[in-house]
Amino acid sequence: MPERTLVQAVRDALYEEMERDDRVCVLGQDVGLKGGVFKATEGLQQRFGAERVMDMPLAESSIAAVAQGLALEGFTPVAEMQFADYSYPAFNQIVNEIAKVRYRSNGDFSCPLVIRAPTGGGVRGALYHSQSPEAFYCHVPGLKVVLPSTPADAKGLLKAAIRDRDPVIFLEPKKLYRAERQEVAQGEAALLPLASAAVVRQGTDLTVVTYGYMRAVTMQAAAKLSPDGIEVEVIDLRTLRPWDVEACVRSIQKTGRLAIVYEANRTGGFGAEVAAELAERCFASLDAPVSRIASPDVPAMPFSPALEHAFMLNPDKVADGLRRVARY
Amino acid sequence: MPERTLVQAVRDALYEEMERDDRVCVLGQDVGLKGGVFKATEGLQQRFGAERVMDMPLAESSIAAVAQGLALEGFTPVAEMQFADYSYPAFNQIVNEIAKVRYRSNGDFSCPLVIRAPTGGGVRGALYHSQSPEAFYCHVPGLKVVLPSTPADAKGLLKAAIRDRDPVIFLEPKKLYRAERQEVAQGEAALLPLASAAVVRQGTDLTVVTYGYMRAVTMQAAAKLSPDGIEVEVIDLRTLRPWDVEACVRSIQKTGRLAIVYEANRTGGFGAEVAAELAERCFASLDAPVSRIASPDVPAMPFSPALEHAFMLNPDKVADGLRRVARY
Amino acid sequence: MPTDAEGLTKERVLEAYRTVLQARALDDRRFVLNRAGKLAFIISPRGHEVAQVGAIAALQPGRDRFCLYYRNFAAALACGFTPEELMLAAFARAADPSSGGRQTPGNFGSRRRGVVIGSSTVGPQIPKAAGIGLALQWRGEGALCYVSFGEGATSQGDFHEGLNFAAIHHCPVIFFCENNHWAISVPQALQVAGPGVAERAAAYGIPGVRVRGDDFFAVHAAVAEAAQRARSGGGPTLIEAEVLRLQSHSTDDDQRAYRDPAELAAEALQDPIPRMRDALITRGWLSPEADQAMRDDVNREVEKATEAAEAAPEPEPASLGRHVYADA
Amino acid sequence: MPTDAEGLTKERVLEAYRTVLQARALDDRRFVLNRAGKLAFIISPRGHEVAQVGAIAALQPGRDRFCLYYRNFAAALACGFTPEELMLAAFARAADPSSGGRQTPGNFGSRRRGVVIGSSTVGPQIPKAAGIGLALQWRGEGALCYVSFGEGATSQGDFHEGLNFAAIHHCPVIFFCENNHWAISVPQALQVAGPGVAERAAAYGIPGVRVRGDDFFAVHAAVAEAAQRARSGGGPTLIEAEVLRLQSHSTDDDQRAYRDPAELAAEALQDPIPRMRDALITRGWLSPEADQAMRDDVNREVEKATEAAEAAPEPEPASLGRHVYADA
Ligand SMILES: Cc1ncc(C[n+]2csc(CCOP(=O)(O)OP(=O)(O)O)c2C)c(N)n1
Ligand SMILES: Cc1ncc(C[n+]2csc(CCOP(=O)(O)OP(=O)(O)O)c2C)c(N)n1
Ligand SMILES: [Mg+2]
Ligand SMILES: [Mg+2]
Repeated sequence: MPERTLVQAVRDALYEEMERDDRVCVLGQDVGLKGGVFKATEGLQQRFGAERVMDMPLAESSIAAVAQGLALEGFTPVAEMQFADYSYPAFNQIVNEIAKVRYRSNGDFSCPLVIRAPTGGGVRGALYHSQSPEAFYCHVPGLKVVLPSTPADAKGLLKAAIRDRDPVIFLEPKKLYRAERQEVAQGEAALLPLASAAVVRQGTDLTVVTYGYMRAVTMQAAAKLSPDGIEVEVIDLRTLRPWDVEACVRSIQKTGRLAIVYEANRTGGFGAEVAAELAERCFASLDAPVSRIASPDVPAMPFSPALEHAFMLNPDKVADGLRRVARY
Repeated sequence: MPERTLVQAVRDALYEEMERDDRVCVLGQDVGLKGGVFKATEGLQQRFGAERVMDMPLAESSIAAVAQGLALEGFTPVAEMQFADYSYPAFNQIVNEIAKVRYRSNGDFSCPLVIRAPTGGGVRGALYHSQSPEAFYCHVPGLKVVLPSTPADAKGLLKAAIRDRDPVIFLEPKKLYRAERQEVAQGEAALLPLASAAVVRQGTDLTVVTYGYMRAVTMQAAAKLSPDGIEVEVIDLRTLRPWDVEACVRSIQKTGRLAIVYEANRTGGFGAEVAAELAERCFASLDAPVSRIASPDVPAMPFSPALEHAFMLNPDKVADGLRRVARY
Repeated sequence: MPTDAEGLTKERVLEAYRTVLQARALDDRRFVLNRAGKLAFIISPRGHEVAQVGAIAALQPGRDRFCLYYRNFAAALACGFTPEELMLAAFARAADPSSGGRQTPGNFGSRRRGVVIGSSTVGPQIPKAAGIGLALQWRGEGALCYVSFGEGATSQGDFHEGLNFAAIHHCPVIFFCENNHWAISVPQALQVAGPGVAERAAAYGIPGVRVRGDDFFAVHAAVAEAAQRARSGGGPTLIEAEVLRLQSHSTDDDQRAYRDPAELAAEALQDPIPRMRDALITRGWLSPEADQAMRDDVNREVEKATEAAEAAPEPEPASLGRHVYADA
Repeated sequence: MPTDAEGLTKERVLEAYRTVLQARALDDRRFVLNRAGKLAFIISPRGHEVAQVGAIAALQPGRDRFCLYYRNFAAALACGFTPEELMLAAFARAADPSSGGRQTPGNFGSRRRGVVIGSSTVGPQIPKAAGIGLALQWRGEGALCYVSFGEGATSQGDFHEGLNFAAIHHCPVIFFCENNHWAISVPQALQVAGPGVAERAAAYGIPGVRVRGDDFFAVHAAVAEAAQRARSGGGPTLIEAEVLRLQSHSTDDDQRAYRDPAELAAEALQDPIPRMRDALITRGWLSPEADQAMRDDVNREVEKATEAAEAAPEPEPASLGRHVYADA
């Protein structure tokens, strides 16, 4: 199996799905010859032409709307928002239109499409290239939301998202685009089901539910706790809507403790949903309060490295938080 | 004191603040001669003229943007979105621009304004005149979010929002616009501070945190439980961001049980934040899991009365949910 | 396959006239039902009927796509909706083909007829139609997408984004603006800067046409010409049909509160239906007797439609949660 | 108070030329620092400098308002920012007057200079400027708001909404489009339907002017005329300055990947700075020696600015949470 970075895996998924099904098409700003600002669509236009890989005007609402129109006609568009922070001009199209097509037509129409966007911080992108807006989309019935953290997951889940019969918001942690290489399967073997979490570290003392870039941070934090005799079980949700509640419940029944680690602003973040749901479901199993470890309620990470560092979670901060839960 | 409905109280607050301070102005679709589709701005244009009460083009992004421009120049605009469901075209202006003005300028600029919008369902408004989008705005650092439930609260909090130094999203439950009349104070006596919850029913057995139209529903549900010897304490948050955590903690320390009742879609709703925060803070006091009683994860309430009824919480559904918490 | 260039036969014109009469009869009936407390909410096409039917008569329901807006009751009939179907929507019955009673009446959708389900939101259908147009262009079968909206909708950013995209890619789209000079209470002067809607086409390098909306033949000719252009790869056209809103915006509105009584009185005399009737009589295609017979026939049809719709079952409450996502 | 009609004195033109040189020298230095690994990310104004300075020179910093965009380094200098201040931003230092190191350099803001803090988001400043224009109109002191953006930004709905609003209300706004024919990798043909940006003004009934952006005097004259119109109640103007992007979009981009090498080579010979210098020499306002002296002086200034900025302190990590809301 070839070794791939996360962004290469995204590109491979697009390539394979476009080869497999000629209804699949890609549209977005700079997705053509340039291959996207992160190279996620590199070479696709050369291979599939300027129609199936279409450079769009600088207008996110119309990117979402055109994708919607294509989906309504039986194509399977994969639209790129250049940064998740820039998906907001398309918010009305996504929330009022795309998400509600099936429901409002009582099932007569559907709108299967994928909207991809790089998400999160840590790359000195400052306030407008670092946001983690998944909570907005996770609150919208009719949407699915995926946020992978490894090359293999990104590929398998993007392929599944493209084949899904409903609209999927597919958020890619830009900090991880080139962070690691991994062997990634090809073709059908790469497929992964949506809505299935992965237990990525076994542990007995504390469950951590996390996703995206925070998976790697949590894994490092967990390694720091091991010498203290604290064994952390880490669950990577991978799909946020719908999310794999059962996998989390099983783990908590074993560990009796839960922390949620997420990169978005703490208040109203998706971690609140996870915490609320699992605290209710696992009340009898919990030996300590469910703790959320998240970014501060500051618009996003500033450009200054000093401030970016102050904003972002890192293995030390997470380890401190986890230790508190373990020792409660 | 004059008796006022909630929508009259909103109008009075606008009138008084415009009289008090000639920088206060109103803008939105149909806010002029028509006085707004719910009559919240009735008579204002006749009194203050077509500049200070400006009918805007049908373009929510520009409504938010123009309000922002006015605020940056020292005016205090109160912009109306005709329905909260129609605030999404302005989402980028609100989230990326308005909310972040102060932060991104390191305090050199600020953007004090109010965006008012009728919210929630129960008036046969169907999918696009019934949504409860408060969770979106509650997740945004830099915004404040207010959601009153009585005429006096609406007036007092709207006056405070207009005087606040930061941008405030002010959501008005349209189901309550004419639901009751209440004596409402005038002038300075009407003012209420933001971020302060109200304990609107004393109880010993169970705390309910709620807001908006669900306050009335919860009060009726509480009355149903009283004969069974279950005394519910009801807290109306009134301001959702920042919210009054301490008032809730005090109550839970007394009752040992907590339910959150909210009208929005359950998953990712603001109730998740309340549940997560209070479950963590009150872990040692809680005798039962924190329960969320919310609307189903369906886009919004359909037009059909049968489906609207199936969607919406009512005193019976809430009472059932509360009974389960009380009896846990 | 019939082409638009074929021209109008007497039969097709009389059929169109009958559709206009149907729309009016349905409207009259809906107002009666509204006053009787049986229908909650009405948006009337009164004054727009001739323009709507004239436009659709130049197109090919079943082959083309139609993105309609909430005032398009006459257009919907012209697309093949039956009076009974529209009454099923008015009563929010399960058999409403557009949404099974989920949306307010006026959000038309029927996959088999090519009528693309809309929402109540003003504007988003415009760039969506551009996307549909792109898909039709790709398919290369000469079909086109027709999208209609009021002049208020032209203020939305989505109007601009839709026209820009469609013009860049020469999408086969007809942008049909029904300019009744009012958006609820906001007059054109406060809505549309510049000379008018048709003139905006030049900004995108596409043809813009203004036509009297009460002249069936003129509307038909303009749309037929645009259709021929679209089908033959000539790209989109923007048509502005000048019409009158002979009713208040909706039953929630009373335009006497903001409009000049003399103007209202003058407009009431300019109903387009008598004008169309007179034109047909002048051509010798219709006699007063045949007109009356047709009206009687239409009235009976509407009566039967009303009875059938009123007697039809409501949606099952248990169906509330269906079609949020694809069935498993 | 000076008016624009006063015309250009030799002194003012030489000052403007010096500003152009400053911008270029700063840019050169930033690229050196970037290659040395000291600066993370650069957006270059190269090719736009003369247009930017020509425009601002026709206006009144301190009296007028300026909504700039990320490529406006020369414009910012013309508004009164010093090279040291811009270097403080480049190094993300605490003393960066725009944002204290919070935003990427290129988001200029300074309340006392009337430079309104922007964001990295493309487009939202356009309707915001309309709102600022409205406020200035209300104040009635003859000030205006200048807003700049690339041709890519004209695709956003916000462009349309801003021009429509400003035109309806005759707001004193100058919409200044720096058309370099590329938005990252998307060429004008895929971005701007129709003949060009200037022609879009007619859609709003306002003047639209196209001007060569390498002709200082032409740009100045166009902006001065627009300013006079704005100050005297004549409403907004849309100006399209044709410029070249002599660098890749940013240091994250390499335009050789998507642009024709011959075209790039040809453009490299059309640097507007030599053209301005030659024009000044032709007028007898500048000698080659004076030019060299000025360049040496500017280089020394930039060197000192760089040293001072590099040595300046970073923001305090503890300041991360400040200015999300007003200080208590
Ligand atoms: C985005 C959005 N904003 C506001 C509304 C409320 N609204 C419904 S219809 C309407 C006026 C539309 O006027 P116009 O486009 O001219 O169409 P007309 O009703 O005159 O046919 C408004 C403001 C809405 N439905 N959607
Ligand atoms: C809303 C939004 N979408 C996308 C981007 C990413 N982006 C930054 S600059 C740019 C191109 C802008 O081109 P143009 O407006 O022509 O200005 P230029 O850079 O050529 O001066 C893009 C796509 C953004 N910043 N904001
Ligand atoms: Mg209208
Ligand atoms: Mg450009």
